Amino acid sequence: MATAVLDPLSSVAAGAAPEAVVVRFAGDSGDGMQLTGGQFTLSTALAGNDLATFPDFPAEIRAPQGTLFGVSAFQINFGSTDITTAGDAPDVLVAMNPAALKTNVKDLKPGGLIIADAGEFGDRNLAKAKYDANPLEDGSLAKWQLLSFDISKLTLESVKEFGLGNKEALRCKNMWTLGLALWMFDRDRDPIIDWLKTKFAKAPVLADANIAALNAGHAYGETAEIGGAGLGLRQLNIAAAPAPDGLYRTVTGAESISLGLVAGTQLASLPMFFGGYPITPASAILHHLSRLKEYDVTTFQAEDEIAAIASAIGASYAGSLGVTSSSGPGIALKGEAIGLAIMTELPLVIVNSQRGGPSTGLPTKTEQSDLYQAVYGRNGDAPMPVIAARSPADAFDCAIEAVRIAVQYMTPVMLLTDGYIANAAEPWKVPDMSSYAPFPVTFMETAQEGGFLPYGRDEKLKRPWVKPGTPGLMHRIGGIEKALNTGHIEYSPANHQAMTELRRDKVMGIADTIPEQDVELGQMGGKLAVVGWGSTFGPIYQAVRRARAKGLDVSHIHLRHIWPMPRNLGDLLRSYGKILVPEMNTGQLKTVLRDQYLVDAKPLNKVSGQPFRIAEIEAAIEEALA
Amino acid sequence: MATAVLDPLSSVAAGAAPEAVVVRFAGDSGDGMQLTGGQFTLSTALAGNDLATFPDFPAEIRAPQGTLFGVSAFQINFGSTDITTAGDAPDVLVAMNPAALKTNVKDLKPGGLIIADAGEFGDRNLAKAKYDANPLEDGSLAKWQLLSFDISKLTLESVKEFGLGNKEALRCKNMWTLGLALWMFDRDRDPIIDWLKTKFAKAPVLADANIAALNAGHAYGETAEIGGAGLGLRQLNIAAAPAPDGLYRTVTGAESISLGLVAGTQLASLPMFFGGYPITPASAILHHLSRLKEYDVTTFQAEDEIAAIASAIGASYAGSLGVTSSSGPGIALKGEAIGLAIMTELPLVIVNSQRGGPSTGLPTKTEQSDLYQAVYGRNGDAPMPVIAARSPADAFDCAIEAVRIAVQYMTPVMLLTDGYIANAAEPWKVPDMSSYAPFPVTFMETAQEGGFLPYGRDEKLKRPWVKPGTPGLMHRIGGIEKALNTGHIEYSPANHQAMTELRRDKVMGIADTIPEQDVELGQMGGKLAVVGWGSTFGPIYQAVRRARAKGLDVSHIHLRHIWPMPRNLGDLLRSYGKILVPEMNTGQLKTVLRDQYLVDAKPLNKVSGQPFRIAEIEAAIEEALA
Amino acid sequence: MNDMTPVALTPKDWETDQEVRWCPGCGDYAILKAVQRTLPDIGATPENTVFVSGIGCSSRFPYYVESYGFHTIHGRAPAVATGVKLANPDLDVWIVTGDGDGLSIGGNHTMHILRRNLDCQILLFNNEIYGLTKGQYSPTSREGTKSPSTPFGSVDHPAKPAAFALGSGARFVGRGFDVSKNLPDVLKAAHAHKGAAFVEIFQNCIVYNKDVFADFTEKKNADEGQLWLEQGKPMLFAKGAKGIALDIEKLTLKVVMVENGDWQAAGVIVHDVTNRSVAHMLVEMPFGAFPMALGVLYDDPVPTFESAVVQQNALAAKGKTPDLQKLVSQGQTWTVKAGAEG
Amino acid sequence: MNDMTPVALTPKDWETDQEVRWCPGCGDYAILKAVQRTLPDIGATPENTVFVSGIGCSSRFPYYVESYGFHTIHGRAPAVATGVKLANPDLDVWIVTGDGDGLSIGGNHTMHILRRNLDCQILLFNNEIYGLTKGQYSPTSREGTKSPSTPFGSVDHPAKPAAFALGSGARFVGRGFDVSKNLPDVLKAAHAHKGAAFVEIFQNCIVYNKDVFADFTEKKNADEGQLWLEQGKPMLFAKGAKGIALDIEKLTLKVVMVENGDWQAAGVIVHDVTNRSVAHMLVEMPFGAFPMALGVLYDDPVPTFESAVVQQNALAAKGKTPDLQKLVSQGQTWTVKAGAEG
Ligand SMILES: Cc1ncc(C[n+]2csc(CCOP(=O)(O)OP(=O)(O)O)c2C)c(N)n1
Ligand SMILES: Cc1ncc(C[n+]2csc(CCOP(=O)(O)OP(=O)(O)O)c2C)c(N)n1
Ligand code: SF4
Ligand code: SF4
Ligand SMILES: [Mg+2]
Ligand SMILES: [Mg+2]
Repeated sequence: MATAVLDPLSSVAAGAAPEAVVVRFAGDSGDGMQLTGGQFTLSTALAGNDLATFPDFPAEIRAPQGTLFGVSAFQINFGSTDITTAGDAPDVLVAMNPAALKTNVKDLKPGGLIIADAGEFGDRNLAKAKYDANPLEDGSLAKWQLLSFDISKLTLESVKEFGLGNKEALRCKNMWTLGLALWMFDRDRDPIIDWLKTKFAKAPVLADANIAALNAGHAYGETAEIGGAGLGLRQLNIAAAPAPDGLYRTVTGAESISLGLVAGTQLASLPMFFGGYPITPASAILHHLSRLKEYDVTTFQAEDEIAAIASAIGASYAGSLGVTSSSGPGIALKGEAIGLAIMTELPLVIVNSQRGGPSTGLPTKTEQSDLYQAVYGRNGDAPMPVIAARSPADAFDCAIEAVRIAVQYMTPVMLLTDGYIANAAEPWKVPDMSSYAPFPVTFMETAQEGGFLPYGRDEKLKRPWVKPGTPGLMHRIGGIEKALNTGHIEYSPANHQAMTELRRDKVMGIADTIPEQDVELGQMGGKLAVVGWGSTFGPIYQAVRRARAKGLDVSHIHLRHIWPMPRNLGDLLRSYGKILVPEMNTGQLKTVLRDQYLVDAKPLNKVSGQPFRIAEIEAAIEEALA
Repeated sequence: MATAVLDPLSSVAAGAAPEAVVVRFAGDSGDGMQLTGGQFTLSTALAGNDLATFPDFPAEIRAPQGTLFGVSAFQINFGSTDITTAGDAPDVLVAMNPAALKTNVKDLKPGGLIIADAGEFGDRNLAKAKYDANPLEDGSLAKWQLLSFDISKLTLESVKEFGLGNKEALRCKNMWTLGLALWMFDRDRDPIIDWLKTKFAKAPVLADANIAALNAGHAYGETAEIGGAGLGLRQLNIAAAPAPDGLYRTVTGAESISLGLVAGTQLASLPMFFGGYPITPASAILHHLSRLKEYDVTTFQAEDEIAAIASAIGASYAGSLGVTSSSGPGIALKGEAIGLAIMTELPLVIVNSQRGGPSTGLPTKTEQSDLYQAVYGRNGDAPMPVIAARSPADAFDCAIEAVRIAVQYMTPVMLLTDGYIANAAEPWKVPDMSSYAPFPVTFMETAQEGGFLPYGRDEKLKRPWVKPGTPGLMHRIGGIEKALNTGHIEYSPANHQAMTELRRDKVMGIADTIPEQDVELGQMGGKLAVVGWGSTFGPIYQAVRRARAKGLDVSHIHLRHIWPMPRNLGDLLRSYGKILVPEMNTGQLKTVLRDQYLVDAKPLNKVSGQPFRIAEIEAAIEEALA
Repeated sequence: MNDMTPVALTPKDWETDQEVRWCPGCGDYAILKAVQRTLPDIGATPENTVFVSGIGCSSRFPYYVESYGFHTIHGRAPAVATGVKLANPDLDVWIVTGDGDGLSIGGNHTMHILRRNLDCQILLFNNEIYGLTKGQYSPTSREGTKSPSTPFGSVDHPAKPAAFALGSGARFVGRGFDVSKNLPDVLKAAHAHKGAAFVEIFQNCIVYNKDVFADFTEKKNADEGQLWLEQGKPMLFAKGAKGIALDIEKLTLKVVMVENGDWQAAGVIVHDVTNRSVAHMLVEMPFGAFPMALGVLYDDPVPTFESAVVQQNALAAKGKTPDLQKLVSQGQTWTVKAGAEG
Repeated sequence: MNDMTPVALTPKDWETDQEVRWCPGCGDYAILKAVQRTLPDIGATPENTVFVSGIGCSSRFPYYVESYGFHTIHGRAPAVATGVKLANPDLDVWIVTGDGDGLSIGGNHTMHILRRNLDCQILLFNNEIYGLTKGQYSPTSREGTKSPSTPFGSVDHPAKPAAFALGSGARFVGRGFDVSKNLPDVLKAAHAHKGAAFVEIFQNCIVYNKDVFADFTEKKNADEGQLWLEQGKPMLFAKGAKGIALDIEKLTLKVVMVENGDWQAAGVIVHDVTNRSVAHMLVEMPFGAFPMALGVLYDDPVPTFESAVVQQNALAAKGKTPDLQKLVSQGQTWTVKAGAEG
């Protein structure tokens, strides 16, 4: 009988097609939930579903086992339609221990399905999770569907034959669980088996054990063993999402930015010099690039963020494209050196993977609160272009665009991403690189006629890029105000006025080579525009889509270019009755829009270290139009 | 016949009362022009004139003698009426060498008086100043009145008897010139003679020589020797300016800020810890405070700006008031640490003596281009109060206000001043310190009932200040997000949301304890408001005064509180038809006003490293009202 | 309000209510225990003790010690500590830092606090890796260290913390390791030293740099691998079978065999903690050819920074009475009297 | 385009059209001349030479040398230079810094460039003062230095640049002074050394710290005050009447009298530029009791940072052909074909 059947989708509004499912794997940092999630993501992608993920792990490296702050979770939203967020509330929660259940169950949709490893619900773990009674038994989970059994024990049995130590054997738990999940959604195990074989190439027995656990979990689902209580679990097949033909892969923001930087420098036919200093969540870019030396990439782990950017500036001076990357606190330290790059007009790309602030803040949580710092955070009148990536896939093109602007205008450029984009994975249609127009850099090798002017200008107001080593063009640059054209030290009032305006005009002129602002959903003009930037793209897009489905007059505008802004943005914004700006900060883009266009942009702010929920934005839209 | 008489005021519009005179002393960095100007300022003040000065010296310590970039100038505007700027164009230019003439004469009013030391106009100096012919002889100065004679020779004669070396003897030139200037404006020599005696107490012969030169210069004016050509020089007596009774002194911004910081900490009954690192033009504050140890002031020259602010934060944690000071590039380096002070909610005063930027920029020139950095320049949502001094005298009260806010709200505060205020001197009515209400700090010594909460709040949302050394209240703080009340490390979404809002609300709440915004000239409502901040006060005030004298409907509003802004500012601004915002930057306060109040504030920008001229603002007012 | 008196204190009194958040098996636990064992013995009081740290796994330390504590920002602990100590010289200041925090981003502050000789204890947990950021190589990592940021192995020459400290002007240099039973003694000596006491503590990061110090920390390697230095005692190791002597020709140190305890004959050096030249040689002894020098390598106090500051402040203030009204009235002044102006 | 060949070059060719903006009489002029005299001799070419500096009077240096030059920001020259050299290892990189720029705000970068051993020459102009900011005391100022920021005299112990360099891992340490005729030789040795060559140049700031080095720089003090070290030569000074020997008891250096030239008898040490222990003792010799050690104190090359980086990059890239399309297509992929979905 229906009610007796556990249904991962019983939580979906009755009658609604099973368009998408949200599953969250939660366990101890030691349980390998990120791995489980990653592999489940892969199989989901291979199954042709569209998807979005949200890894959420603790700040501690390996918090003590069983503690509440040690819980690591991985959420995936996948379906047969276009997916742009990791989903609001999960339909299914896999809880590997009491702490994981405690910290995650409140998010589960009413009626949602809980799969719990009863084997981990002993007194010690219950205590660590601050449970007085065992929630699996005291009925406190009544509003959800509960499926609990001893995964630990089942795993141990499944790997007995390999004679692993108890600790090692239990490490296979996550594969057992993955096996069950694969069965639930009718997935192919082969790719994961292949992956396990390569991962454990050096220790075949571990490969075999993990594969055995994976198969056992899968078999457990199949051979309706589940629930001696006579319950069954409905297997689900989510149809593949319609997607244009082509080759696909999954990509995280950290990967795509690294790839985009490589592509950009190759398109500019420049070597890349990357000066970095580790910091969460920016480190991954340093890690990725350090493996790509065959693409003329040199990575340098400096002694601090100041040395990182300073070395990148030195490399740009010497004819490479200097790139540096950090997050909030590290970017703050780079402020003075950014000013030097602005004054010396050297190309430079600064990637900021934003995290929760202020100060050390919440290193592993996401936020968009460094926009002020990017646009305004320097001494003096120091204009610098700023662009922001909206998603892991989008970050690839943004990185290329950042490189283009840096070299075509001889200016530092800040590329904003955030912890969510950096870690989240999404399917990515592999781009056809031949479709990208190269923009090779030409270094000046002979003086302009009339004599060499290091601070002479082209039509873009760009000064020449001269490589040390070029005979006859020796010159000196520095952070003191420069004379027009000659670039010599110059303190005169008129010159400072002129140079300040030149620096401003050069950067504002970038608007000539960026596309006009388009409208994601809806059209120019109307009652309400929801204007976003960065990783809020997903929730805004879905919220506007749903609101429009309900017949509401609302459009979605999403900015890539934060500074300078597209030429048409002012007119576009003024064409709407109201403007709503959702941001994961206290209202920073809002300030720029109000200043630039004197439009009454209203903020919608979330600063919890978590991405917006679609519903939160939907509600704000309805309120604005009420 | 009148035209034959050299008249320092012939440049003043005919018939205009000699309300004020502008004199500029210009010479080689080695000529001691700043000393001359300083002493002339003193005698002017003693004569009861109101005055304002503008020292303008080269970035080089001692540029080679005779070079154009080595010219040092000191301008003073004094008169019988209220003076608030150093004056636009000088009436009198004293030029000690060709380079000084070359770089300054173009500013001189048509018909203005040039006094030149012919003795320095030899070929070498003319060449260094890039003169092909001697301007004193080729008639190129025809549009001005020229008085040139061999000051060098006259000086040497006047000090012959003391048997100084030629080089030393010539060093008395500036005193000879000062003597002449004192005669021109009918001034008493005694105070300067006293000053020379103390200055050269250790070398009486130098004192005597300088005094002799001073007297000789004075005598030279008196005994109409001037101009064998039969010209005379009219002596002038500028009436004392009406000023309230009381004790007066001259003060520079660097002095008054130092005094204000001492007064503030004394009013708070706290010791002061000043952590600084030398940088132009901020160093003077470190220098002043390092002499005031009896006021419970400890000064620490750190290894860099980061260590300077970090040590100040440590001192505040330990129960002193931490203060740090720098200018643009150094403030940029402090960004990360400012975030720590915001997160740990410790009191701290950060003084920024702004200079020309970006980067190293123009270290000895003034600018207001760090407002963005002050209000927005940090990672994360990091609100911090910002206040700005308008003049050397005003800086005293601003410093006290900064201390008050820091300790009453447990927050870092940024106090903005600039190179002009720091170096300029103005008469200051010595304040009656008994008229300042003390605001003694009470440290928490016993836990709140219900248990100790390091992050508990009072009605101002301030957390308690607990000194290490207090038994029973041991606690740990840091830069990671804090849990409400307990202050423990806390990463939860709801807590971060709450704390971010709390930090914002606490800072915005400061508006409750600051005065409403008043109108300097004019009234609420009208056609045009000129809104300024900082050292533009003088020129704006004079420009608005003149415009109103012409019957124009314009008012002057000058902000001390940049963040948060006074509660009534929005309504006040909306009461005017137009808003003009003159700034020595590309429009930074303008951004804050447009964002906060959605008013169409129009920028008037000057970024030449020089203060506004009254006429420049006057013209903008007329244009706005045309 | 629990005002405790030294006598009453036990290691337990120095534990906080905070859950310790290091990886199970991390060497930091042992160091924490050693410190909590040391504090009662030196008669420290929680209210007058301040632990200041930067950022890193090691820098989480202050949260776990029941005293005042400040977990500051990356690399800046010495600067913050300098402000704390100058503001209140009575406080007993401990700095906890790591090889990244104290030698990479914070190297300059480490140098200057040592040069100025601020009275404090500086505990540098050297695990030769960036733990908190998940395992990138650090300035002390050995050449060839494979890490996420150096997948093909690091190429830079490692820094030597103790040598750097001496070069910076340190007047106390000590060494120990996480699980060593002698660590508390080194900490006590550091605390007894008036001035900046630099202690390098080798610490095992079992997750990202497991057992890099096993060659001398493990029981089986202790005899050959550890040279424990004691004032006035010959530099012997390997149960006295070997010692450190001076090679007069090369003017460097060498290992000598000691025949039946006659170390004088072998020319073994007697450890003098005040000999700076020998200290330089000890901190540069390449491990392998030599044992690891541990204990108090150098200890030769000079006047401290905060005492000099306090003294100068007092001297300068002597005889002057603070008077705000007088202060603001200084300089050349003049008076305006009613009717004075025309 | 004037492409010049080494032979043709003279000091004059290394002068720029910029007016030199130091105070008349500043020691920087002499150093500039010494460098401009040295460059032709070592066969440097303007186009392949880069001078990188921080901020300070000394850091104005690049504007006056006809080569590529970068006047960066305060303290960061070594970091900028590292990027320059890694981007183009063929460039001949000179860093010019001051005691404030290189040891106060920039101490950490100085340490790390020395540790990594980037091939470059580091000229630290030590005038024991902050010149450009008008005379505040610096980390190398002697105790008791009265300056605008220390009106009652500085209280901190001065840093020793050469000792700091050695502690940081320097493989070349040289010393000279502005007006010394030997300065070019020291610069040549520094340039000949493959790796980071640290040269401390005592410089007279006649405006804010006049003649602080006169005790050994002035003619009349040269004999007693200057110990010029030469490889393989005994450490003699005072016209050979005195020498430096080792005090075997104290294991420290001592000054000995040399009777009629028999320095062996007096036990005078023969200078071995590769002896690190002796180098440590030389940089710590207190001036007064000892002469000032000048010349090449230590020179013992090891592989350089940029060469190791270049080598690793090449090795890692070996056999791999860059292929953007392949790169973006990596990882586990899948193909969507028309009609594939239901
Ligand atoms: C300004 C800044 N830069 C970088 C980081 C990231 N970060 C935190 S700890 C750390 C290094 C930690 O290494 P170490 O000091 O050796 O401590 P360990 O974790 O090894 O104990 C880094 C790079 C940061 N928090 N702040
Ligand atoms: C970030 C920053 N802080 C401070 C300064 C001010 N400043 C310029 S040079 C200098 C010190 C110069 O001393 P030193 O390096 O010894 O050079 P010198 O002038 O003595 O040759 C300082 C503090 C600056 N320009 N930038
Ligand atoms: S990462 Fe290493 S240093 Fe950090 S807690 Fe874990 S084991 Fe300890
Ligand atoms: S201030 Fe000193 S160092 Fe600077 S230029 Fe003048 S003399 Fe030279
Ligand atoms: Mg470490
Ligand atoms: Mg100096």
